[in-house]
Amino acid sequence: MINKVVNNAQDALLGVENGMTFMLGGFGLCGIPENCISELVRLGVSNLTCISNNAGVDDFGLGLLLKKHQIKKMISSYVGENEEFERQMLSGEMDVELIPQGTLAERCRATGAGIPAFYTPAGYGTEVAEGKETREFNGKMYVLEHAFNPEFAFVKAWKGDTAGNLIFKGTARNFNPMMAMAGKITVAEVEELVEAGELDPNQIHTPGIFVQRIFQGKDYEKRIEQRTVTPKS
Amino acid sequence: MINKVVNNAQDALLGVENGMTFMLGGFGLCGIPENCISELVRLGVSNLTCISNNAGVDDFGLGLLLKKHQIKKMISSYVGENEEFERQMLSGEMDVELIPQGTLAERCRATGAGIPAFYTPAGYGTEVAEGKETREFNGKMYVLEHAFNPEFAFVKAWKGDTAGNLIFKGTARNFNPMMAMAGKITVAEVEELVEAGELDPNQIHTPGIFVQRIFQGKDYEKRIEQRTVTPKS
Amino acid sequence: MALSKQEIAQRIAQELQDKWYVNLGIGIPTLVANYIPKNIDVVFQSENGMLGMGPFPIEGEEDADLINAGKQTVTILKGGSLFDSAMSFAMIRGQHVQLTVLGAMEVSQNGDIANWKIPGKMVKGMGGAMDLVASAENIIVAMMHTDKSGASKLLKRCSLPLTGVNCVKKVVTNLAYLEIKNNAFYLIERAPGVSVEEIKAATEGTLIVEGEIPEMKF
Amino acid sequence: MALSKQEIAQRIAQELQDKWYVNLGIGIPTLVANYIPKNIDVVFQSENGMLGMGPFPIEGEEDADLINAGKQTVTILKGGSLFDSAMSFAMIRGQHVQLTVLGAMEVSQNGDIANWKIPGKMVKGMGGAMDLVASAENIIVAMMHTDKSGASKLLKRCSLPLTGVNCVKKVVTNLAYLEIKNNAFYLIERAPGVSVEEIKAATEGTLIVEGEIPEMKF
Repeated sequence: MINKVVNNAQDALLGVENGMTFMLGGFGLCGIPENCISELVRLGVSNLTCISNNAGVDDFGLGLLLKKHQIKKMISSYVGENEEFERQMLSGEMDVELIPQGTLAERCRATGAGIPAFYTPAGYGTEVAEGKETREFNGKMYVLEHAFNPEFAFVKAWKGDTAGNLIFKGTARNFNPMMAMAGKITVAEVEELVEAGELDPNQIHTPGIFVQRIFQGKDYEKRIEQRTVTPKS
Repeated sequence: MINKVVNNAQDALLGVENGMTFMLGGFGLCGIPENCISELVRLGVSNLTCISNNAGVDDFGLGLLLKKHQIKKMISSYVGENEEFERQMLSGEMDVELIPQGTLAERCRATGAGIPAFYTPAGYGTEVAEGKETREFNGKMYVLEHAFNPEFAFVKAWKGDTAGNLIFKGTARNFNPMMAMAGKITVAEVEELVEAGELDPNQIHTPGIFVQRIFQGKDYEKRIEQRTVTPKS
Repeated sequence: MALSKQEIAQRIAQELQDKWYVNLGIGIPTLVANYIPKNIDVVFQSENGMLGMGPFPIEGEEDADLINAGKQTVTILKGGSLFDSAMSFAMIRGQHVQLTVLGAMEVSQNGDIANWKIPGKMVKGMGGAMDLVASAENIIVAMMHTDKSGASKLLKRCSLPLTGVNCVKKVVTNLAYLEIKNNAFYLIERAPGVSVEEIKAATEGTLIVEGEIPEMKF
Repeated sequence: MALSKQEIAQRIAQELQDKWYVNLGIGIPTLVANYIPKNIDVVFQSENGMLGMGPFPIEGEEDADLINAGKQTVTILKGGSLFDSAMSFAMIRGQHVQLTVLGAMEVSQNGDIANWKIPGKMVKGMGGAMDLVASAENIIVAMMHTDKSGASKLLKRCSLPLTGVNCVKKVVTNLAYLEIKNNAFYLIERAPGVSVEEIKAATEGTLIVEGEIPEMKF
């Protein structure tokens, strides 16, 4: 079986350059590629276009890249919870393209699946559809949306094997599987890296064919954004 | 949790009528809804349009419906291995629409996913694309393909729970998950029906939301079409 | 008296039907889960990838890998399932979710809704709202009838950038339960003690009042 | 002497490169798996939903739920994975599979291929072939150079309904290894003992012969 293992985040990000377009998995701070983000900060690459559902918080996740002004453009569905983001956006320092969450997910999948474009009802009649082709199917209006073209995709999985197969946990799955399909080079960081054959082939969420580089992540913080609990009774 | 269990195939197929359009899971004879097919034969409904990757063999799978002349039209990607099929097709008794396998899979998914149409490169320049819109994206030509509109989808899973969640086994998964998404009424027959909560929510292939009726199948033959083996050494 | 946010949620909960899959937005809609009528089974979908969303975890059992669309730690019920975002929006876009409840800044009498952007001021993004309103067959908006300055949020035309067009069918506010059809708001129920006149005064869009308007019952 | 089917497969196997994912069609292409060069890792994709397809199962261990695209019982190797048909063709369409090897009834000098239908006679269907040829960056056709009557299958234009257009780059027949470019078949290698003249005679399409044409080596 083809071995995709690299030593660490540094090796996994070889070839990353200024001005590139990246996809980064995660919803809020859940399932984000913490190690890859740290390495991007360390590398100091700039003028990046980042496709990610959210933009982190001020001092964690993509917020770390924002603080260092490494991001030229964000493509997201929701960017609240981040003051520095709002400041850079309103001041025009950073370009922001907001797109519906389902459209974002489907565009990521389309990218990986060789579908150049598809029709979706989301955003019809709104500014999201401005300048886009619209079309009626069965009496309902739809908007034509296109695939992306990212150089790298950075995803975070729970378990992975040396062949690049990935299993996600809980709602940390979110955008990671589609983004894994979409990267020209897909880098997967995992909480637990095992030998090929240790994962049940029937339970793999992302087949290894989509992953070019995989490494054992470290020091996961897995910060909780909104800790809501039921008091012990 | 919403309970989707019905007693048997008879109850599961309530509402099936002449002239309807069905999707039926399976690749070759692998992962076909044996119990549902038997019940369709027993009901004797006719003038059916069946969307299924293959058409069974002469005496098993969809071949059983063919033999009784219940099928008016087949929509498939590959229909070899079936003499009665070939006879009905060449004689004009049955209408056949052949479409590329990947297009078939994606059209099933689109149906369930609320995507009315998408572009695919498959079939461009061939008779499959005749009468269809074609379009260039990034220097390559694509064909516009549409969602289906089936009344029922019949799928076969390995395990299922009372909430309609499904897990498939091996390559018996094939078209079943997308077809499960696509049926106005989706009927799932399973080899093993368990209580809601017994399946790991992280390992479910088809979430129960897509399944309207589920039942414990019986008398599975699971016939092997091409038994190829390595002799014991 | 005008309804509290809890009471708005409670009134909306009466609309739930047995065997429905339901997506609840952030804010008042989230509270609807607290008032599910007895004897019906509904399943909550969270668009970040979960069916069968349960209550907040017992203190100390929070899992960073199990959150809802509001980024709150939650639990998953027996029979629930986890999936990716493409699958989640396949459910939504494919109309497998029977009801969407969400908040709004403005609703217009033709069913348009605005809830994601105030130009020059606030741009948090639409999240999944545009997919939800463009797809759902059944949308209930939960909102205050007026803004803090007293201006109506039920309008002839929305002034803010739209989230979706011709999609909202029902609105439950602190003052009333209204249905949208024929390019008008039809007053169906009043909040207890709130008069038709008060509702008229608070509604900029065309308000249709046919016959006696009953008070809500809880 | 003309190559046997096994030798055609063996020659094609020399084209495999380390770390490639490969889809093998039914017939001669399937045999390629028997000749993988030492010291390279390739993974076979079966479009019905498997990566890491292994050899036929030991007698008595056949599993009806584990077949390949030719409906044959197979095994899955360690590190393989199972998935649905939409995911499988996402891999193919998205060009994650580096090489497709398939059979053909006809190939033309502009890279068109026909392999799914003989009007009025045989219509088995295209299966996954149209997706494969429309998507793959690298397609090798494995075929006999002529049909049973001796008529060439390497043509100026295909006469049968097409499977794909301008897609085939390499052809390995029982007589030769050819590349398709500039609207012609370029002769690259001869089968051992087969002369350029014999190949010319068996090729209806434009055949380009540049310099000395070496014999294949095994």
